[in-house]
Amino acid sequence: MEIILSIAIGVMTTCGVWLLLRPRTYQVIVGLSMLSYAVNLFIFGVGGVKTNVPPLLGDDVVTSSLADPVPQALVLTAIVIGFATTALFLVVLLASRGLTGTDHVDGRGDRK
Amino acid sequence: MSAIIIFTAVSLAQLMIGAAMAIAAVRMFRGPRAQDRIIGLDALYINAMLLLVTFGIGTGRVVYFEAALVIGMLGFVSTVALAKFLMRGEVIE
Amino acid sequence: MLKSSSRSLPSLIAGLVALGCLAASIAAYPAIAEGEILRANLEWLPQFGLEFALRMDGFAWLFSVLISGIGFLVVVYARYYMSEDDPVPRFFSFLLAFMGAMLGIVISGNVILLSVFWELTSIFSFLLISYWHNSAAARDGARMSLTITGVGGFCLLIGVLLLGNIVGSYDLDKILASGDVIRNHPLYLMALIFILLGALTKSAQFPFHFWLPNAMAAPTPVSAFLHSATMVKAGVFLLARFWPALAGSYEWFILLGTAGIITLLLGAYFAMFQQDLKGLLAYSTISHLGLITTLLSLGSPLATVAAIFHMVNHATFKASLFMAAGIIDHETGTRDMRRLSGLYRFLPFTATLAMVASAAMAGVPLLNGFLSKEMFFAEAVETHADSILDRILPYVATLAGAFSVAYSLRFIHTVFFGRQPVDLPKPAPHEPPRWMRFPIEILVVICLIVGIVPSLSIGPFLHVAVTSVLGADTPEYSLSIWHGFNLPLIMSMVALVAGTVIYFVLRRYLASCADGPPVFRRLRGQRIFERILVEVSWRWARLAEQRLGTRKLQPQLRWVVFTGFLAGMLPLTLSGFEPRPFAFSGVDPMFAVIWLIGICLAIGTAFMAKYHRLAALVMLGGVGLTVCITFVWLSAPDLAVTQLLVEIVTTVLILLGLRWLPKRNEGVDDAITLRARFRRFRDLALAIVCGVGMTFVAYAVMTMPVPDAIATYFLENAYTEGGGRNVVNVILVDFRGFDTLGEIAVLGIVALTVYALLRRFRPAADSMSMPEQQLIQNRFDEERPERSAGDTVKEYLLIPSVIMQWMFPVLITFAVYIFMRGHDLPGGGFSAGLTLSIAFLLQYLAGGTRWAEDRIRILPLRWMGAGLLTAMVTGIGAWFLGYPFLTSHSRYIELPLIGKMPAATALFFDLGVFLLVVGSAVLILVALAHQSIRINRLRASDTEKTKGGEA
Amino acid sequence: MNGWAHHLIIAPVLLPLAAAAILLFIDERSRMLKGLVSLAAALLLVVISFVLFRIESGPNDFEGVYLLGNWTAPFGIVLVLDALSALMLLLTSLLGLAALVYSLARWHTVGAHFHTMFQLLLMGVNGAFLTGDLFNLFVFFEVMLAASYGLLLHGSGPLRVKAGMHYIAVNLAAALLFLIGVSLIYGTTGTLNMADLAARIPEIEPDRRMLMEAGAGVLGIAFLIKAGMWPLCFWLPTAYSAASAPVAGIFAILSKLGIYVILRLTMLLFGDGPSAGFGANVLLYGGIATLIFGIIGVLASQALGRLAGFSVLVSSGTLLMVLGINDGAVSSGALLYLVSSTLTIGAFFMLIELVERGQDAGANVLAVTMEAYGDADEDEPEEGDGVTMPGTMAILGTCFAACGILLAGLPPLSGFVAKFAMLSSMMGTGAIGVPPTAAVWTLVVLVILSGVASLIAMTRAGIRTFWGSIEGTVPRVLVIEIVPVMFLLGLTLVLTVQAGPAMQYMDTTIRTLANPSVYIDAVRNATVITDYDDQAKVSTEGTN
Amino acid sequence: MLPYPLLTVSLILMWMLLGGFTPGQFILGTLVAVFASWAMASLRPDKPKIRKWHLLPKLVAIVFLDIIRSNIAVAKVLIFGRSKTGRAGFLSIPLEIEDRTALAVLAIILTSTPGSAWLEYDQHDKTVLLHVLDLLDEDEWIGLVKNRYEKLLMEIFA
Amino acid sequence: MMGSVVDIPLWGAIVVAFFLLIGASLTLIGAIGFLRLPTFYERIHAPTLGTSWGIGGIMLASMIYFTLSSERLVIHEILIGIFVTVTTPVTLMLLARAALHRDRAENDDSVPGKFRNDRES
Ligand code: NA
Ligand code: NA
Repeated sequence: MEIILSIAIGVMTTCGVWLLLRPRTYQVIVGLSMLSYAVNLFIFGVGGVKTNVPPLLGDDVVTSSLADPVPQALVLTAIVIGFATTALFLVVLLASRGLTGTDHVDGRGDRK
Repeated sequence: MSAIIIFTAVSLAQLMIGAAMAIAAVRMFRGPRAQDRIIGLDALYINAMLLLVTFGIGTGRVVYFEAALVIGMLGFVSTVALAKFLMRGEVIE
Repeated sequence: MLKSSSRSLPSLIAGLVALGCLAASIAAYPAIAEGEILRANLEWLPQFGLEFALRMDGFAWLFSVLISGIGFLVVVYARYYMSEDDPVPRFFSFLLAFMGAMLGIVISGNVILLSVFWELTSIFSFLLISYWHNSAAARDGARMSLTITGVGGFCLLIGVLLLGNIVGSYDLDKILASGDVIRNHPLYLMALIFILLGALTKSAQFPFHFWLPNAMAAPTPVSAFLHSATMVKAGVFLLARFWPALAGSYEWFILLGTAGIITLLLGAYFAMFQQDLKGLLAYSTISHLGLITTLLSLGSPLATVAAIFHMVNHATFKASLFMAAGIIDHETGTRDMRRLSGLYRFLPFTATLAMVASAAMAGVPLLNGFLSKEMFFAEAVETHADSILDRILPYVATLAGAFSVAYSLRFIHTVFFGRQPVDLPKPAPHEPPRWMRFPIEILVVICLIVGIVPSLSIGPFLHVAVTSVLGADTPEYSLSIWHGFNLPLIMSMVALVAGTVIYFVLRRYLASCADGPPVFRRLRGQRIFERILVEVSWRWARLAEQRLGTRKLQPQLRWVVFTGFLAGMLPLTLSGFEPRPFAFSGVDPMFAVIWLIGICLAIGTAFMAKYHRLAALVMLGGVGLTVCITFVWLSAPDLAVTQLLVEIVTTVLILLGLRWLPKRNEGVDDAITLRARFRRFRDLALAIVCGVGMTFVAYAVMTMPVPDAIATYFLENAYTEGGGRNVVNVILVDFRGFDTLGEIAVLGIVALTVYALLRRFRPAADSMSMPEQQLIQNRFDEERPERSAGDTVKEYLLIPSVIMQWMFPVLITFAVYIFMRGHDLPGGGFSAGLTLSIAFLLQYLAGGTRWAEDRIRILPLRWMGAGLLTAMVTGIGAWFLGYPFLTSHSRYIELPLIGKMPAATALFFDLGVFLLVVGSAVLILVALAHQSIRINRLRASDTEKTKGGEA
Repeated sequence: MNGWAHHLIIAPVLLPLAAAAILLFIDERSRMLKGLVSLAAALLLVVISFVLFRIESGPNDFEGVYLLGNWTAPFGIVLVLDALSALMLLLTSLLGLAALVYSLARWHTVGAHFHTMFQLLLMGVNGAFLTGDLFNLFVFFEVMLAASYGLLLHGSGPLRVKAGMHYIAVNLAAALLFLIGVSLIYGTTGTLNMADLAARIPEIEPDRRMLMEAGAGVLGIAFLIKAGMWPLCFWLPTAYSAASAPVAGIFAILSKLGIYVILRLTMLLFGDGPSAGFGANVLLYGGIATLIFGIIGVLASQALGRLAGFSVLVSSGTLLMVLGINDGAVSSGALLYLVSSTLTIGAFFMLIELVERGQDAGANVLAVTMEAYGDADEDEPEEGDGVTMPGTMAILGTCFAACGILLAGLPPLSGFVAKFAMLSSMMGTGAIGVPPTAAVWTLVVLVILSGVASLIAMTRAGIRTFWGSIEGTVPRVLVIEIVPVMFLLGLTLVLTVQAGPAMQYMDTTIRTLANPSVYIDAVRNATVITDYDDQAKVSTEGTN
Repeated sequence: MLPYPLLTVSLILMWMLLGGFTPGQFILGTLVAVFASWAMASLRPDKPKIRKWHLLPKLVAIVFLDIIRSNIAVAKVLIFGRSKTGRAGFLSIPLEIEDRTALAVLAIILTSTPGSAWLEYDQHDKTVLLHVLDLLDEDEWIGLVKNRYEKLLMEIFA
Repeated sequence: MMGSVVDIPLWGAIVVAFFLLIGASLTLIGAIGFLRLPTFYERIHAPTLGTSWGIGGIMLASMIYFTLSSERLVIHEILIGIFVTVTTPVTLMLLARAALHRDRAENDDSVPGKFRNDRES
């Protein structure tokens, strides 16, 4: 399982970095979202990969076998903050587009 | 015995659903038009939901039900928004 | 604040202050004469040996008297010199401040403090030179002097720091007592060079001399004070001060001697060819300072006596000359010697005074200048360290003496004698007010007294100064006028005669030549300096900034990614980390299939994001879904639910934004340059490398069990201590509730920012028009008689909206459910909040903004504020029970019929989260959605405007 | 400090949060009320942080560990008040107060929710200074960043929006690096608490250590981006100079936050043990590069805003370099320098706007915000028709000169004192008989060169600004605009005069930092309150 | 007090399905459901008037069976291909019902049933445009819609 | 993955497996159709197999399984069925109508309607 998850993280990082370095604001925001996925999975995976042992306590649950809840809590926070910043970046890129007339990250006009 | 039956059935079902998801993804990839991609995403959502339910059966846990229910209840919202965007060029007027 | 037009009061105050300083200095004389050293200490930065230590010995005393005495005279003079239009209070305050700084230099008992005052004199001299800042010359001169002396000050600082390193103290006494240690220390040369740089820049020694003539744009009192008597003396003062500690080595002699001799000669030579009166005096000052420097360089005690003596003498005659020049300028309106002549008949007193002073400058017997010059000549013929410098010194000295005779003669002859002046800017010059001449008179009298009865007048004072510098090394010296018919006297005679000859030979040429000496006229230190400064500090800097920096985003992000990659990889590669071999065993094939899909969609997203935004968005949604399935698969149902909800809201958000982005068609910019291709290749390579790195690191860390983690504690205590079965939720609202508090703050801030930014949002011109679809549909509606505008969209949503409305109460119920169960099972405030926001969003989608807001009035700001307060007050509640912030109380309470209910205070905290999330998400969505309405208004007002414009 | 007083530690976080929450309930149109609430909060914050500072500078070894939620150290989040954090809190609150007062003149009216975001910025910065938990640090970094995004964009306009976009993009990338770093550290050590981490690091096995160091490296990049190390700093001058004056003023503390975290973590985690000195070279060489770039930028800047922005880089470069040298005495000098340069740059950013207002009558706030097509019905700033003060130019000129002297490190102000303290401990009495090494020489030369560059640039700019044109109109400056500037400059004066005691404090601070076991023990040994009544008994017994 | 009793009951049912069939959950569910219904009222939707309650189960049963049938039919088409006469095609059907809720129910039925899809409703012509996967006989389809569903719906909603 | 399968009666297992496979195969068939059908309007029919009896089968399987394994009535899966049934038409309707608009705007003759886009030619 680890190997799949690692490769997934790697591929998403690649796609995310590639998009992040593109000149169009939309590409950048998509890239940031993609990188967020990669990073969230990374944080998540750090706690170890376990199937079907959600950190939910029941009467008959052996706590030591459960998945590490800490990375999950961290990812939850990261998801929320990622959501917020995506929204923000979106609005800023819209404002930039409105003010400069282009969707280039440097506000440069398109060569025509 | 019943465990083996269920295990086999769940595995087979998941494989089929997985194939269905792959096909949906192919549609999202190939299009040819935006509506095809959107409907592909919708199908992917539904199939994912089915996958989660089978996963629940396979693991014998009900806690994964919530995720499936969220897809069932709210999964359509993004599709609606996408469709409206196609139709009107604007999501909220 | 004083009225800036009055001159008397400020000058009175300034004069009294200067006089007070003088009186205080004089009062200290008895003690000083006893060889006492007066001290005052204040702590400043004791950890680093910096004390506010004042220390007055004989040398310092002599300088204090000089500074405050001449300072007082300059104040008197300035009272009449300054015009009523000038902001006089500013002038006097700067002047006094400068005087204070200068006094500080001479009485500092700590070398760091000395360098502090040193820089202060630079700063105040800058302000004084630029006093008439409307003149470009004043501004440039001031800047140049500040740049050079300021940098020199920094060098001095390094120098004294090194002294501190050598000696272990910045205390002047200790340093002066450690001469041998210093001279034998490996850092000596370094320290010497830096200190000399400081001294030579300040005293305008070659090759840093050129700032001084440019500083002549200053008002004349400033020149008289700073550029003859005090500031430029600071350099030679410092050399004499440090003489016991630094002098006597070969390096000292070579470095200082070279600079001194060149300055001496060049200064005198340049002075002859100046047309500006003050220019002449400035170069003469440079030359005389060179003389003093040369004397100090010799390393002989006797030469040092001569140096100190000449410092005093030069100060007196040069200050008086500057003041005289000022009077001439004041009365005639010009300082150009080509225009001045025959002023004697208008200004007989001033002329006489000037003549005496310039005779002193030329070294005419019976005047003070003669005495110290004779001592110089005597030292020049002695051999100190056998070198070429030593051997040429007598000739150089004589030649420079001759030059100085020549320019002194020229000053007097050209200005005061000859034909009547024509075309003066101010006709009919006359003698200045009585008290304006007074300072000159005093100084000239001193010149005469010292010149005639040196040992009776200056003798004791000089002695006090000399002994405090040289201590036990104080030589026998005599201040008498007549030492017999000796070599120095012959040299003086030669110089006098030769100087007279030179002047009369050059007279014709000088009467009309351009400013500056032949040959070197073009070679102006000032211009070279300016050019270098502009070149280095402006053009090169700009070029370098462009090369080393960027204002584009992509290179910046590339750097971030690249350095981030390096920072992660280098510690691993350098320490020889061995990546674990990949193991494919135990892989759930279904999971592999899911990620095969996910990876394809991710690549598809990257591929499509430029030209097919919607497709990219759809695929990104697919990737998000894959992530969500992963969370389910790997035991994180909470994350899955949250991820899903966020995914939905984000998709809608981005869709809301897409409408404002420009249309992009494939093939518009098909002409991909080679450079762009390279850039893409590089980015791709970087992206792949990063991806591979992440894969390896992720794999390594995932296959490594978390050691003795805090996780165990959480798992074991979540229920018993935290009162919840969903450990993730207990962590979020209890164990690490503070994180959540911060997190909701982030969400709130972002919502506010979005709102604030969108209030000013103005779409680009090409997004102003209605989307094409709406145009087409509206046209269709308008063309059909049975339809009216907007019918299409009404029909479109007619049936779906019914179902979407039905979902509203359902989603509310669901949100409450998610919220209530969060503590024990997947869910919680955040998920519930997002669910409720989606419920609202759906109504906006179904009915449009107006419809929705007509029915449901959401006040998102109130929700947000309530959320923050609820979360916070819950946390603070613990205070009243004596516990820290956010301490939760959990217990299950038995309610009739309902049964066991979790009633943790954490639930209230989660309620805060819920409220804030609803408020923020709705605020963001609504603010974006409102743009479509706003644009209609904008469009309408624009049409109105164009109509108005046409009419 | 028991009972209620103990809660003072968390007050610097909660107070701005409470203010922000209350501000949300006040209508956007009642600016006065909003301003008053915000001002009151800022004033109270100064008082609180001053009390905390006094406690820390007092003789008793107070260990201010606050166990949030009453959970013991590695499990819950802790706040730690020590000499360093107390100092930074005080600095932040003073700067915050000045910037806030300044904004009340007109800037707070040019956009929505200025005060709310301002308070939340203070909350984020204070939280980051106080927290003893790595992930909580991330959260407060994000609070601070989010608020800074909002404040940078405050007033809108093409320049700000473009600068803001770059700023946000770079910092979002940095946030991702932060997360990667934190999770790697958690994955390899199993803890997030900084003290616990410091205690665990010496004991972890080699391959974990390597991964942990990789995590620390990535984390470091995130901080260095904030601190503005070359080549991660290009956004900084643009962003800071585009920000409105009070915002740029408070931003002066933000780059120092990066420095603070690096200082804190390197001293705590990499002080000694097998990972000792980790990253020191990066700091040294990065600092050198930053300083060089800062110097170049200072010289190359025509606009005052960019000049100030590059001064931030100069300051960062100097500090990073000193951290790279990692010598106690030098570091305490650096701490003084940090305080001095923060105050200076904060004052300078606010001053710039006042000065430039006179240069070009049209280029004032109103023109920026109205930008020809702003919705006139919204946010019409009240006409700031205060009386033009007598001697405005003289005051502005004096302030400008003071800024120049402080930036150039010329005597006698604190800029000089701080530089002297650093240089002296490297090559003066602090290093008697130790010949300066190449690194020290480089540092000395660069520090001096930076002073020269600032001197040249500031005189050039000052001459152009104040004396350039004869007809330059006297800017209309309100008292509440110039007073904050003078207040900050006055603080540098206090720092100058009280250099001895100040240095004493810095010395103690650095010495405490250099001995991490104090910090570690304090956090690890902090005990939860088991029963309030017992606790009360204990405390009364203690006082008897 | 209770603007939408049917809705409220459904919500209570939903709550108990989620939370469990206990008296406590019933009370809680009721509270929430009442609140949600009240929220629904604020939207002021067209209030459906259901006249003949007893016909609802009939409708559900019919639809249930039809869906099974068409599942098989469509699966056949997808696996084996269409019969030679069959084709996919558009179909315009005039409708008599006007109630939005009834229309919505009809749309749900037709769309949920594999093989037919509701595309567009024209308010002026009162016609619906359907797309049918396996269109053998248009009239048969029109008859199906009108007789099997519309009639029943018109009886239920009047 | 098969961490905690509770034993249920054999008949139950068979029934569960049956419904599970029915649902999954209908879903797969629908997906295949979705891939193979030539036009958009035909393709929208395909996923409804999954959203009707695909879901139906799997939900039934889940309900039976959990009811048997936990020995109490577990039928909350009904909710998923209801909501998917109710919401799928919304998406399909909106999407199909949008597709109609787009085709008509391009004057695609294979699509019925009065609408013609005159500007497009
Ligand atoms: Na019409
Ligand atoms: Na259908």
